[in-house]
Amino acid sequence: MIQLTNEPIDSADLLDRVRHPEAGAIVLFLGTTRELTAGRQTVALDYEAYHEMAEKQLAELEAEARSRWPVIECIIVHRLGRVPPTEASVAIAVSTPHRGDAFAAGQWLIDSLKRDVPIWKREQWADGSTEWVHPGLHNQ
Amino acid sequence: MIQLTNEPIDSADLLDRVRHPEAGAIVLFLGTTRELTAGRQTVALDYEAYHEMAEKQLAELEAEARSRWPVIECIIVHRLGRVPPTEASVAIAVSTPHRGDAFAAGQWLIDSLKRDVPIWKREQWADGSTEWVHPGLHNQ
Amino acid sequence: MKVRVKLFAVAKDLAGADQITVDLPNDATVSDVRAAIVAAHPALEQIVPCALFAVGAEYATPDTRLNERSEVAVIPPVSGG
Amino acid sequence: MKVRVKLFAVAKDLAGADQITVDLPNDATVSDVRAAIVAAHPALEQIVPCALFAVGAEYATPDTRLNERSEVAVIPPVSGG
Repeated sequence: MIQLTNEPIDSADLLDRVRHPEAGAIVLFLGTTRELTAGRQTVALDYEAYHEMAEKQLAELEAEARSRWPVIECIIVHRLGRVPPTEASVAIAVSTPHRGDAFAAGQWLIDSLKRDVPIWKREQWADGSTEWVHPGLHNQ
Repeated sequence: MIQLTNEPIDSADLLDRVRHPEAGAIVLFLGTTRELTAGRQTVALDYEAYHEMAEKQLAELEAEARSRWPVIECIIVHRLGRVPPTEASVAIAVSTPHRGDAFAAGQWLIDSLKRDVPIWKREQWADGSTEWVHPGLHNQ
Repeated sequence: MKVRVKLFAVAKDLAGADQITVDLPNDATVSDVRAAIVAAHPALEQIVPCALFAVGAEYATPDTRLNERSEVAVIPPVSGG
Repeated sequence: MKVRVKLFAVAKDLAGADQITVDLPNDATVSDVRAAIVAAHPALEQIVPCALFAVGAEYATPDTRLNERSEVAVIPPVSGG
Protein backbone atom coordinates (compact mmCIF):
# COMPACT_ATOMS: atom_id res chain seq x y z
CA MET A 1 0.00 0.00 0.00
CA ILE A 2 1.06 3.58 -0.52
CA GLN A 3 0.41 6.72 1.48
CA LEU A 4 1.10 10.45 1.42
CA THR A 5 0.87 11.99 4.87
CA ASN A 6 1.50 15.25 6.69
CA GLU A 7 2.26 13.40 9.94
CA PRO A 8 5.57 11.95 11.17
CA ILE A 9 6.12 8.43 9.85
CA ASP A 10 5.70 5.66 12.43
CA SER A 11 8.42 3.18 11.43
CA ALA A 12 7.54 0.62 14.08
CA ASP A 13 3.99 0.50 12.77
CA LEU A 14 5.26 -0.05 9.19
CA LEU A 15 7.44 -2.92 10.37
CA ASP A 16 4.51 -4.54 12.15
CA ARG A 17 2.43 -4.24 9.00
CA VAL A 18 4.99 -6.04 6.77
CA ARG A 19 5.70 -8.89 9.20
CA HIS A 20 4.31 -12.14 7.82
CA PRO A 21 4.63 -15.86 8.61
CA GLU A 22 5.95 -16.49 5.08
CA ALA A 23 8.51 -13.67 5.27
CA GLY A 24 12.13 -14.44 6.10
CA ALA A 25 13.35 -10.93 5.40
CA ILE A 26 12.20 -7.37 5.95
CA VAL A 27 14.04 -4.35 4.59
CA LEU A 28 13.06 -0.89 5.78
CA PHE A 29 14.52 2.17 4.08
CA LEU A 30 14.19 5.61 5.67
CA GLY A 31 15.22 8.79 3.90
CA THR A 32 16.01 11.30 6.64
CA THR A 33 16.60 15.04 6.55
CA ARG A 34 20.31 15.90 6.77
CA GLU A 35 21.27 18.97 8.74
CA LEU A 36 24.27 19.75 6.54
CA THR A 37 24.24 19.69 2.74
CA ALA A 38 27.49 20.69 1.02
CA GLY A 39 28.49 22.55 4.17
CA ARG A 40 25.27 24.60 4.48
CA GLN A 41 22.97 24.14 7.44
CA THR A 42 19.38 23.08 6.87
CA VAL A 43 16.61 23.92 9.34
CA ALA A 44 14.15 21.60 7.60
CA LEU A 45 13.00 20.34 4.24
CA ASP A 46 9.51 21.22 2.98
CA TYR A 47 7.93 18.68 0.67
CA GLU A 48 5.20 19.36 -1.87
CA ALA A 49 3.48 16.83 -4.14
CA TYR A 50 1.25 16.74 -7.16
CA HIS A 51 -0.92 14.68 -4.87
CA GLU A 52 -3.16 12.78 -7.29
CA MET A 53 -0.34 11.94 -9.69
CA ALA A 54 2.12 11.03 -6.93
CA GLU A 55 -0.38 8.52 -5.53
CA LYS A 56 -0.88 7.00 -8.98
CA GLN A 57 2.87 6.79 -9.57
CA LEU A 58 3.55 5.22 -6.17
CA ALA A 59 0.82 2.63 -6.76
CA GLU A 60 2.40 1.82 -10.13
CA LEU A 61 5.81 1.40 -8.49
CA GLU A 62 4.36 -0.98 -5.91
CA ALA A 63 2.65 -3.01 -8.66
CA GLU A 64 5.87 -3.12 -10.69
CA ALA A 65 7.92 -4.22 -7.66
CA ARG A 66 5.38 -6.99 -6.99
CA SER A 67 5.71 -8.16 -10.59
CA ARG A 68 9.52 -8.23 -10.42
CA TRP A 69 10.11 -9.75 -6.98
CA PRO A 70 8.17 -12.17 -4.70
CA VAL A 71 7.00 -9.33 -2.46
CA ILE A 72 4.73 -10.39 0.41
CA GLU A 73 3.99 -6.97 1.90
CA CYS A 74 5.06 -3.55 0.65
CA ILE A 75 4.40 -0.14 2.17
CA ILE A 76 5.61 3.14 0.70
CA VAL A 77 4.96 6.30 2.72
CA HIS A 78 6.05 9.81 1.77
CA ARG A 79 5.65 12.63 4.24
CA LEU A 80 4.69 16.11 2.96
CA GLY A 81 5.14 19.52 4.56
CA ARG A 82 7.98 20.32 6.92
CA VAL A 83 10.43 17.55 7.87
CA PRO A 84 13.09 18.54 10.45
CA PRO A 85 16.60 17.00 10.62
CA THR A 86 16.81 13.27 11.54
CA GLU A 87 13.11 12.75 10.75
CA ALA A 88 12.04 10.57 7.82
CA SER A 89 10.57 12.10 4.68
CA VAL A 90 10.11 8.69 3.06
CA ALA A 91 9.81 5.11 4.29
CA ILE A 92 9.75 1.94 2.24
CA ALA A 93 9.15 -1.40 3.95
CA VAL A 94 9.23 -4.67 2.03
CA SER A 95 8.92 -8.27 3.19
CA THR A 96 9.92 -11.25 1.05
CA PRO A 97 10.66 -14.93 1.68
CA HIS A 98 14.43 -14.39 1.19
CA ARG A 99 16.68 -11.43 1.83
CA GLY A 100 18.13 -10.73 -1.61
CA ASP A 101 14.69 -9.88 -2.98
CA ALA A 102 13.87 -7.55 -0.07
CA PHE A 103 17.07 -5.55 -0.64
CA ALA A 104 16.61 -5.48 -4.43
CA ALA A 105 12.95 -4.43 -4.27
CA GLY A 106 13.60 -1.82 -1.57
CA GLN A 107 16.47 -0.25 -3.47
CA TRP A 108 14.60 -0.29 -6.77
CA LEU A 109 11.57 1.34 -5.14
CA ILE A 110 13.48 4.25 -3.62
CA ASP A 111 15.57 4.75 -6.77
CA SER A 112 12.40 4.78 -8.89
CA LEU A 113 10.51 7.01 -6.45
CA LYS A 114 13.29 9.60 -6.55
CA ARG A 115 13.39 9.50 -10.34
CA ASP A 116 9.69 9.46 -11.21
CA VAL A 117 7.29 10.54 -8.48
CA PRO A 118 6.16 14.18 -8.64
CA ILE A 119 7.28 15.33 -5.22
CA TRP A 120 9.62 18.25 -4.60
CA LYS A 121 11.66 19.39 -1.64
CA ARG A 122 12.56 22.93 -0.68
CA GLU A 123 15.60 23.58 1.50
CA GLN A 124 14.98 25.86 4.45
CA TRP A 125 18.49 27.15 5.07
CA ALA A 126 19.58 28.35 8.50
CA ASP A 127 20.26 31.83 7.04
CA GLY A 128 16.53 32.21 6.34
CA SER A 129 16.67 31.65 2.60
CA THR A 130 14.80 28.87 0.82
CA GLU A 131 15.55 26.94 -2.34
CA TRP A 132 13.57 24.40 -4.37
CA VAL A 133 15.64 21.35 -5.26
CA HIS A 134 15.38 20.46 -8.95
CA PRO A 135 18.20 18.08 -9.86
CA GLY A 136 19.95 18.94 -13.08
CA LEU A 137 18.45 22.41 -13.22
CA HIS A 138 20.78 25.42 -13.23
CA ASN A 139 19.83 29.15 -12.85
CA GLN A 140 16.93 28.67 -10.49
CA MET B 1 27.88 -1.62 18.03
CA ILE B 2 27.06 -5.30 18.20
CA GLN B 3 24.94 -7.30 20.58
CA LEU B 4 23.86 -10.88 21.27
CA THR B 5 20.63 -11.02 23.26
CA ASN B 6 18.07 -13.48 24.52
CA GLU B 7 15.32 -10.85 24.40
CA PRO B 8 13.07 -9.84 21.48
CA ILE B 9 14.74 -7.22 19.29
CA ASP B 10 13.32 -3.70 19.64
CA SER B 11 13.49 -2.40 16.06
CA ALA B 12 12.16 1.07 16.89
CA ASP B 13 14.93 1.49 19.43
CA LEU B 14 17.55 0.47 16.85
CA LEU B 15 16.20 3.01 14.38
CA ASP B 16 16.35 5.75 17.01
CA ARG B 17 19.95 4.83 17.76
CA VAL B 18 21.11 5.11 14.12
CA ARG B 19 19.31 8.41 13.39
CA HIS B 20 21.86 11.18 12.97
CA PRO B 21 21.86 14.78 11.66
CA GLU B 22 24.45 13.83 9.01
CA ALA B 23 22.48 10.77 7.85
CA GLY B 24 20.31 10.97 4.76
CA ALA B 25 19.58 7.25 4.68
CA ILE B 26 18.84 4.46 7.12
CA VAL B 27 18.52 0.83 6.08
CA LEU B 28 17.16 -1.69 8.58
CA PHE B 29 17.30 -5.39 7.77
CA LEU B 30 15.32 -7.89 9.83
CA GLY B 31 15.68 -11.63 9.41
CA THR B 32 12.40 -13.15 10.60
CA THR B 33 11.38 -16.72 11.37
CA ARG B 34 9.33 -18.25 8.56
CA GLU B 35 6.50 -20.57 9.51
CA LEU B 36 6.88 -22.72 6.40
CA THR B 37 10.18 -23.99 5.02
CA ALA B 38 9.97 -26.22 1.95
CA GLY B 39 6.38 -27.03 2.89
CA ARG B 40 7.15 -28.07 6.49
CA GLN B 41 5.73 -26.12 9.38
CA THR B 42 8.08 -24.55 11.90
CA VAL B 43 7.03 -23.85 15.48
CA ALA B 44 10.15 -21.79 16.16
CA LEU B 45 13.87 -21.56 15.49
CA ASP B 46 16.32 -22.02 18.35
CA TYR B 47 19.60 -20.14 17.99
CA GLU B 48 22.89 -21.05 19.67
CA ALA B 49 26.17 -19.15 19.42
CA TYR B 50 29.83 -19.63 20.23
CA HIS B 51 29.26 -16.47 22.20
CA GLU B 52 32.78 -15.09 22.62
CA MET B 53 33.78 -15.80 19.02
CA ALA B 54 30.48 -14.54 17.57
CA GLU B 55 30.95 -11.23 19.36
CA LYS B 56 34.50 -10.93 17.99
CA GLN B 57 33.35 -11.77 14.47
CA LEU B 58 30.45 -9.31 14.58
CA ALA B 59 32.77 -6.55 15.81
CA GLU B 60 35.15 -7.35 12.94
CA LEU B 61 32.27 -7.15 10.45
CA GLU B 62 31.23 -3.77 11.81
CA ALA B 63 34.82 -2.50 11.55
CA GLU B 64 35.14 -3.83 8.01
CA ALA B 65 31.84 -2.21 6.95
CA ARG B 66 33.01 1.10 8.42
CA SER B 67 36.24 0.85 6.42
CA ARG B 68 34.39 0.12 3.17
CA TRP B 69 31.47 2.57 3.38
CA PRO B 70 30.92 5.99 5.04
CA VAL B 71 28.89 4.46 7.85
CA ILE B 72 27.67 6.92 10.49
CA GLU B 73 25.98 4.49 12.86
CA CYS B 74 25.81 0.71 12.68
CA ILE B 75 24.04 -1.71 15.00
CA ILE B 76 24.04 -5.48 14.57
CA VAL B 77 21.90 -7.51 16.97
CA HIS B 78 21.45 -11.28 16.91
CA ARG B 79 18.88 -12.91 19.12
CA LEU B 80 19.65 -16.30 20.70
CA GLY B 81 17.32 -18.93 22.11
CA ARG B 82 13.81 -19.48 20.79
CA VAL B 83 12.50 -17.17 18.04
CA PRO B 84 8.85 -17.76 17.03
CA PRO B 85 7.44 -17.07 13.53
CA THR B 86 7.38 -13.41 12.39
CA GLU B 87 9.84 -12.39 15.11
CA ALA B 88 13.33 -11.19 14.19
CA SER B 89 16.38 -13.35 14.86
CA VAL B 90 18.74 -10.71 13.47
CA ALA B 91 18.59 -6.96 12.94
CA ILE B 92 21.10 -4.77 11.13
CA ALA B 93 20.62 -1.00 11.10
CA VAL B 94 22.97 1.28 9.19
CA SER B 95 22.91 5.03 8.63
CA THR B 96 24.96 6.79 5.94
CA PRO B 97 24.89 10.20 4.24
CA HIS B 98 23.48 8.69 1.01
CA ARG B 99 21.26 5.72 0.33
CA GLY B 100 23.43 3.56 -1.93
CA ASP B 101 25.97 3.07 0.84
CA ALA B 102 23.32 2.15 3.41
CA PHE B 103 21.93 -0.58 1.14
CA ALA B 104 25.38 -1.86 0.19
CA ALA B 105 26.67 -1.95 3.77
CA GLY B 106 23.46 -3.53 5.11
CA GLN B 107 23.46 -6.26 2.49
CA TRP B 108 27.17 -6.96 2.88
CA LEU B 109 26.78 -7.20 6.67
CA ILE B 110 23.95 -9.74 6.59
CA ASP B 111 25.62 -11.77 3.82
CA SER B 112 28.89 -11.83 5.79
CA LEU B 113 27.15 -12.59 9.08
CA LYS B 114 25.40 -15.60 7.58
CA ARG B 115 28.66 -16.85 6.07
CA ASP B 116 31.11 -16.30 8.94
CA VAL B 117 29.59 -15.78 12.37
CA PRO B 118 29.46 -18.92 14.55
CA ILE B 119 25.73 -19.01 15.24
CA TRP B 120 23.49 -21.97 14.47
CA LYS B 121 19.76 -22.45 14.17
CA ARG B 122 17.74 -25.53 15.00
CA GLU B 123 14.33 -26.04 13.38
CA GLN B 124 11.57 -26.95 15.79
CA TRP B 125 9.16 -28.69 13.44
CA ALA B 126 5.44 -28.84 14.16
CA ASP B 127 5.64 -32.66 14.28
CA GLY B 128 7.84 -32.42 17.37
CA SER B 129 11.15 -33.23 15.68
CA THR B 130 14.14 -30.91 15.69
CA GLU B 131 16.96 -30.42 13.22
CA TRP B 132 20.15 -28.38 13.30
CA VAL B 133 20.66 -26.38 10.13
CA HIS B 134 24.15 -26.81 8.70
CA PRO B 135 24.19 -25.55 5.10
CA GLY B 136 25.99 -27.87 2.71
CA LEU B 137 26.07 -30.74 5.19
CA HIS B 138 24.38 -34.04 4.27
CA ASN B 139 23.75 -37.08 6.55
CA GLN B 140 23.13 -35.18 9.74
CA MET C 1 -9.71 26.31 -26.32
CA LYS C 2 -8.70 27.28 -22.79
CA VAL C 3 -6.57 24.71 -20.98
CA ARG C 4 -5.70 24.88 -17.29
CA VAL C 5 -2.12 24.06 -16.33
CA LYS C 6 -1.04 23.14 -12.79
CA LEU C 7 2.28 24.45 -11.51
CA PHE C 8 4.46 23.08 -8.72
CA ALA C 9 7.61 23.95 -6.80
CA VAL C 10 9.83 26.51 -8.54
CA ALA C 11 7.35 26.85 -11.43
CA LYS C 12 4.63 27.88 -8.98
CA ASP C 13 6.97 30.39 -7.34
CA LEU C 14 8.08 31.87 -10.67
CA ALA C 15 4.52 32.27 -11.95
CA GLY C 16 3.18 33.39 -8.57
CA ALA C 17 0.25 31.00 -9.02
CA ASP C 18 -0.41 27.28 -8.68
CA GLN C 19 -2.49 27.24 -11.86
CA ILE C 20 -2.52 29.22 -15.11
CA THR C 21 -4.77 29.09 -18.15
CA VAL C 22 -3.43 29.14 -21.71
CA ASP C 23 -5.23 29.60 -25.01
CA LEU C 24 -4.58 26.83 -27.55
CA PRO C 25 -5.88 25.64 -30.92
CA ASN C 26 -8.34 22.74 -30.63
CA ASP C 27 -5.93 20.02 -31.76
CA ALA C 28 -3.07 21.19 -29.55
CA THR C 29 -0.45 18.84 -28.17
CA VAL C 30 1.90 18.98 -25.20
CA SER C 31 4.50 20.63 -27.45
CA ASP C 32 2.04 23.41 -28.16
CA VAL C 33 1.18 23.99 -24.52
CA ARG C 34 4.88 24.12 -23.67
CA ALA C 35 5.40 26.95 -26.16
CA ALA C 36 2.20 28.75 -25.14
CA ILE C 37 3.16 28.75 -21.44
CA VAL C 38 6.49 30.42 -22.12
CA ALA C 39 4.86 32.98 -24.44
CA ALA C 40 2.23 33.87 -21.85
CA HIS C 41 4.50 33.67 -18.78
CA PRO C 42 8.08 34.63 -19.68
CA ALA C 43 9.11 34.03 -16.05
CA LEU C 44 8.62 30.31 -16.69
CA GLU C 45 11.14 30.26 -19.55
CA GLN C 46 13.92 29.08 -17.24
CA ILE C 47 11.99 26.03 -16.00
CA VAL C 48 9.63 24.90 -18.76
CA PRO C 49 12.30 23.61 -21.19
CA CYS C 50 13.67 21.32 -18.45
CA ALA C 51 10.26 20.21 -17.19
CA LEU C 52 8.22 17.15 -18.08
CA PHE C 53 4.48 17.43 -18.63
CA ALA C 54 1.63 15.38 -17.26
CA VAL C 55 -1.83 15.05 -18.74
CA GLY C 56 -4.53 13.44 -16.61
CA ALA C 57 -1.98 12.83 -13.84
CA GLU C 58 0.19 10.64 -16.08
CA TYR C 59 3.47 11.55 -17.78
CA ALA C 60 2.79 12.75 -21.33
CA THR C 61 4.89 12.78 -24.49
CA PRO C 62 5.34 15.85 -26.74
CA ASP C 63 2.67 14.57 -29.14
CA THR C 64 0.04 13.81 -26.47
CA ARG C 65 -3.15 15.60 -27.61
CA LEU C 66 -5.15 17.84 -25.29
CA ASN C 67 -8.76 18.87 -24.98
CA GLU C 68 -10.33 21.54 -22.83
CA ARG C 69 -11.02 19.10 -20.02
CA SER C 70 -7.38 17.95 -19.92
CA GLU C 71 -5.64 18.33 -16.58
CA VAL C 72 -2.20 19.49 -17.67
CA ALA C 73 0.70 19.89 -15.22
CA VAL C 74 4.27 21.15 -15.49
CA ILE C 75 6.56 18.68 -13.70
CA PRO C 76 9.93 20.29 -12.91
CA PRO C 77 12.77 17.83 -12.11
CA VAL C 78 11.50 15.92 -9.07
CA SER C 79 13.30 15.74 -5.72
CA GLY C 80 11.19 13.58 -3.44
CA GLY C 81 12.63 10.91 -1.20
CA MET D 1 49.25 -32.53 26.16
CA LYS D 2 45.53 -32.42 26.91
CA VAL D 3 43.55 -29.92 24.81
CA ARG D 4 39.93 -28.98 25.45
CA VAL D 5 37.66 -28.72 22.41
CA LYS D 6 34.32 -26.90 22.44
CA LEU D 7 31.42 -28.39 20.49
CA PHE D 8 28.32 -26.66 19.13
CA ALA D 9 25.05 -27.49 17.40
CA VAL D 10 24.99 -30.93 15.76
CA ALA D 11 28.54 -31.66 16.97
CA LYS D 12 27.43 -31.15 20.56
CA ASP D 13 24.41 -33.39 20.03
CA LEU D 14 26.47 -36.15 18.37
CA ALA D 15 29.08 -36.15 21.13
CA GLY D 16 26.52 -35.70 23.90
CA ALA D 17 28.76 -33.02 25.43
CA ASP D 18 29.57 -29.37 24.82
CA GLN D 19 33.26 -29.96 25.45
CA ILE D 20 35.66 -32.87 25.00
CA THR D 21 39.34 -33.32 25.80
CA VAL D 22 41.80 -34.90 23.39
CA ASP D 23 45.36 -36.08 23.91
CA LEU D 24 47.87 -34.59 21.48
CA PRO D 25 51.65 -34.38 20.99
CA ASN D 26 53.14 -31.09 22.21
CA ASP D 27 53.63 -29.55 18.77
CA ALA D 28 50.17 -30.49 17.49
CA THR D 29 48.30 -28.46 14.88
CA VAL D 30 44.64 -28.09 13.96
CA SER D 31 45.05 -30.95 11.49
CA ASP D 32 46.18 -33.17 14.34
CA VAL D 33 43.29 -32.24 16.59
CA ARG D 34 40.86 -32.89 13.76
CA ALA D 35 42.16 -36.45 13.39
CA ALA D 36 42.32 -37.00 17.15
CA ILE D 37 38.69 -35.92 17.66
CA VAL D 38 37.41 -38.45 15.12
CA ALA D 39 39.58 -41.21 16.59
CA ALA D 40 38.33 -40.53 20.12
CA HIS D 41 34.70 -39.80 19.20
CA PRO D 42 33.66 -41.79 16.11
CA ALA D 43 30.17 -40.21 16.31
CA LEU D 44 31.78 -36.95 15.19
CA GLU D 45 33.14 -38.45 11.98
CA GLN D 46 30.14 -37.20 9.98
CA ILE D 47 30.60 -33.58 11.04
CA VAL D 48 34.30 -32.96 11.67
CA PRO D 49 35.48 -33.23 8.05
CA CYS D 50 32.99 -30.50 7.05
CA ALA D 51 33.67 -28.27 10.06
CA LEU D 52 36.04 -25.37 10.42
CA PHE D 53 38.13 -24.96 13.54
CA ALA D 54 38.67 -21.97 15.77
CA VAL D 55 41.60 -21.42 18.12
CA GLY D 56 41.33 -18.61 20.66
CA ALA D 57 37.90 -17.66 19.24
CA GLU D 58 39.35 -16.93 15.78
CA TYR D 59 39.14 -19.09 12.67
CA ALA D 60 42.25 -21.28 12.41
CA THR D 61 44.04 -22.88 9.48
CA PRO D 62 45.11 -26.55 9.36
CA ASP D 63 48.67 -25.62 10.35
CA THR D 64 47.71 -23.39 13.31
CA ARG D 65 49.74 -24.70 16.29
CA LEU D 66 48.13 -25.48 19.63
CA ASN D 67 49.29 -25.49 23.21
CA GLU D 68 47.58 -26.83 26.29
CA ARG D 69 45.97 -23.46 27.04
CA SER D 70 44.48 -23.20 23.53
CA GLU D 71 40.72 -22.80 23.35
CA VAL D 72 39.85 -25.01 20.38
CA ALA D 73 36.36 -25.17 18.89
CA VAL D 74 34.70 -27.21 16.18
CA ILE D 75 32.65 -24.86 13.96
CA PRO D 76 30.09 -26.80 11.90
CA PRO D 77 28.66 -24.92 8.89
CA VAL D 78 27.02 -21.84 10.40
CA SER D 79 23.34 -20.90 10.00
CA GLY D 80 22.80 -17.67 11.89
CA GLY D 81 20.75 -14.80 10.54
